[in-house]
Amino acid sequence: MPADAARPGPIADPRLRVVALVGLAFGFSALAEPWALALMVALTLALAWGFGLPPAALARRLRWPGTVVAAVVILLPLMSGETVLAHIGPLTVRAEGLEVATVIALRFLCIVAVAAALLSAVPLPRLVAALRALGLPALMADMALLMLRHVEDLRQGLRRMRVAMRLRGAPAGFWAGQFRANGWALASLLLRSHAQSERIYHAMIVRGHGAARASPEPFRASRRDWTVLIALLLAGSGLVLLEHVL
Amino acid sequence: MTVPAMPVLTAESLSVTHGDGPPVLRDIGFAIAPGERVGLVGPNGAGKTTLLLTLTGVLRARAGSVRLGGRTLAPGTFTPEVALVFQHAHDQLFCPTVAEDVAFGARNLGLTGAALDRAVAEALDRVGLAALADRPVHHLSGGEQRLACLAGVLVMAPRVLLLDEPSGALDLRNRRRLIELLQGMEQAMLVASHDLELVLELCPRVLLIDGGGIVADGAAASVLGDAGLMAAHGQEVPHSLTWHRGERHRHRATGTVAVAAGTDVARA
Amino acid sequence: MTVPAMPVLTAESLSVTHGDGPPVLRDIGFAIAPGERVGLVGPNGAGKTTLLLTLTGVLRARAGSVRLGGRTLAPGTFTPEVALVFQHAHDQLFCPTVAEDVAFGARNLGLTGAALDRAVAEALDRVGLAALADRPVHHLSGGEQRLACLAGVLVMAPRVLLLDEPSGALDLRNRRRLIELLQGMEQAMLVASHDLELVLELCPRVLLIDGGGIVADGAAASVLGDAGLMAAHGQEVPHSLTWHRGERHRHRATGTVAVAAGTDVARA
Amino acid sequence: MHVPDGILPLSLSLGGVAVAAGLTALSLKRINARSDPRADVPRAALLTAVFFAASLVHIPVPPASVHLMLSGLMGVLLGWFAVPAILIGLFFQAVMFGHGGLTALGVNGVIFGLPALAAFGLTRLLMAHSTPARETAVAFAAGAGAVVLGVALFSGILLAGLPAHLDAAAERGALLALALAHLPLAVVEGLVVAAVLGFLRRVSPELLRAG
Repeated sequence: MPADAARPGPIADPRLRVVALVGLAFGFSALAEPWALALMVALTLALAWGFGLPPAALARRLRWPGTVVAAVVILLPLMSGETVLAHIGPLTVRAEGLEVATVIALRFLCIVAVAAALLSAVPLPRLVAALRALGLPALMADMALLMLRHVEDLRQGLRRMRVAMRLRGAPAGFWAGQFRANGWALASLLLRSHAQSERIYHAMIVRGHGAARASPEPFRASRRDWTVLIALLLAGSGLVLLEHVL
Repeated sequence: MTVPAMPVLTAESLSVTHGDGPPVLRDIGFAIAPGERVGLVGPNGAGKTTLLLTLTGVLRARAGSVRLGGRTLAPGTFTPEVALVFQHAHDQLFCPTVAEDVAFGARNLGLTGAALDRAVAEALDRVGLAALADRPVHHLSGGEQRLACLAGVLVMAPRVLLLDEPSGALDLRNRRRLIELLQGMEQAMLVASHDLELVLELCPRVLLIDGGGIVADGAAASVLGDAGLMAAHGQEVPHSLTWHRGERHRHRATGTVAVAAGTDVARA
Repeated sequence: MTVPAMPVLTAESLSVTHGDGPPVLRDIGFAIAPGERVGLVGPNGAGKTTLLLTLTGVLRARAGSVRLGGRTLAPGTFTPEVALVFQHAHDQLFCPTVAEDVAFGARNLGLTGAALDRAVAEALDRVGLAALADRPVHHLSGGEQRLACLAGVLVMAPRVLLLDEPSGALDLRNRRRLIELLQGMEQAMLVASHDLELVLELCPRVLLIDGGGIVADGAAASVLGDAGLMAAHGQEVPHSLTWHRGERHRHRATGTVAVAAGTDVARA
Repeated sequence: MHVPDGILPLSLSLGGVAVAAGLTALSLKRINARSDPRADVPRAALLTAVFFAASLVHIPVPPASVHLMLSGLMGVLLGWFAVPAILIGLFFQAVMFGHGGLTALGVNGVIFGLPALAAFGLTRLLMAHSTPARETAVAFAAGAGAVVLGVALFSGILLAGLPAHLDAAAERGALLALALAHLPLAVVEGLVVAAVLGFLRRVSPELLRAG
């Protein structure tokens, strides 16, 4: 789980970064007018510059949702609208669909870029602590922390188990028809990881996790943090307000 | 075995069950004096780990109690005075860097700022990991991870250290380093291990448990050197004691060793 | 070390890298004769597990090759002749019952029906687990799990057994049982372990590896007994060899042992 | 099968957040009513990790690929812990890989969470004191049904969120393609849930005390 190296950025406090991200992301998803979208792109570029968006962090975040967005963006101009723009072979490109597709693609890219810019430099356990400080229930914060612990262990455990299975002749590949064997391997992994997850939780409790007198994870928001946050939220909500008033 | 007036840790007729199953521990009683180092040996499944978890208050005993000095330990509450180092370092380490992991326990004691930094630095210094403070815990070697775990509990200034298989998965160099470090500590210790040579070097007194109960409690050399007793509970007499079978006591200080071509070796 | 005309397993100038990193193994070469038992020792991170995985064909060597008798092993193909028993039994066992787990490999070799049942029963019998055939593997003790893993590869009738830390996490009773079982097997073996006493009992020959290369290959007693060599690679001479320092060879057959009050013991 | 950022209008995203928050509050209330609410945290965290990782495993269904959803498994094994677990998994997928999205977190939580609760309810209703054969059938139905329900929710929400002037025939075509692509997945997940449950029932029944 890489935490991308990036400079601290104009907001140091991860709590305020989360608030800024949520505010901007929901704001962006309410925009549709061309001039508003242009301002959204400009704001995103400014943020990416200000927070030092590592290109690798952005690229990694575009890979998974890319297929769904690409499908929507390619299909919409072909399936939606009345104004015919062009014929490409048997296909018809329509203006309304193309317009919606553009809006979706831009909003998607900007939200993902802002998320990468604001959060890629925050270590994940620190992010969990920030969410806890913002009101995430303790039970869910514990689950999140432990989950981060398990992902890598599970991945490695599953890999070793698959190696052991292949050494005993199991065919490679997912459609090899070994649903039962794969299900059993998953269940075995769950069973032993379950014992381990209890040990990990016990180890945390023995060292006072959740103790009443614990000093909370230290967060300090500087005056600059607050200023930048308020400026960003004003910019975002300003865009939304303007679009709906105009 | 006589124990001074006020033991630091006392188990009083502890019985523990998991769920609805049969008892895992039955009527366990012993006391550890301040600074005393006690070995805990016995076959797999004898209940060693369960006992350690019960002594920290993580597991709740069905009957009996644990006392810390004069006070009865309330299960489920944070008891930094009794520190447990887990068998597998990866069960215990979970923060990104060594310093953060060591800070975890101290922060839960309410330490902050300079006091926290000082406590962490002292603990790391104690185990000789000061130079690795900012390293990711997952990049440490097995031996260094074990030391980081130790620092992570020392930072809470415990009075009793419970160690579960401290030499497991260590190569011999790191095992030696750990033994010397533990020998230099002033805390009372309960050391659960299959590594009987380590127990012998570290602990003057040994508890042998099997089937959830204590079957022997006495001087390490006499318990571990009793071939009949050890065999009855699935243990072998450690190599370094097989050389003086027939003698009950081992004269460590003088280095005198009786020779009796060990059958274990001849068998090889 | 002389090896008979046709070794069962040969590593020829193996070099292995993980990804783009520096080589994990460099120019490894050795041959194992049919039925020969060879120990593989070295500090943590020396490349022992990597070597075992390369010998099975799971890892692809960047250079060099593995030969099985006269035939070159093709990485990535199923090679039942070379069987690996993993360090952690839970990486290997995944079926609900012992019998099903043992059957897995045999079934992948194409056995069915009565032939399959017979092969499974034989393998279980071989390791002494016949009575536990229908038990869930996850309810077995550590020692029984290790034996079940062994049965799971024996059922494929391998010619070479690769064992990764076979005594890890075993108590002494189970360790003894395993040693005796392995001593009775006709397969060639390569045994990677930190448990040097086990290596000494099991393997007449030892490979010492460090930093990805073989630094010594010779008779177990002379390699493991060479204090200078062992210390240079982070190892301690096993207890049972410290009693005759200064002598190079140990006369096991006669049981003669030279005495020289071991410094290790005196230090304790 | 995750709705990404940027597609849905604000009203739908916020609606999703509200529904997901309600489901979470209900789940936490049921969990906190137990004698030791923390006891099952390790198990829930473990399955959250499985859920998190599984959605990143793509299974080839030529010509496209689908990924495991595991809603059914989560519901059957976690009961009331399923919704918080799914939301945590989705959050980290969005933050680390952009899989799904932050604004779509609520909507995705509903797409995965409702089928999980349905699978939980189904097994709880039908599995008590039944025969092994019937249990296997119920487990398969829970795993496969959760996929079908999830795909239905996904397409319903996506279509509701897209502009209204979509061609009706094209709409049906896209839906059919999506459903067909996920049919093998439904079968796979049904089989996996049946195998996992069968294994745990034989080996470690105490892990099946969901709810």
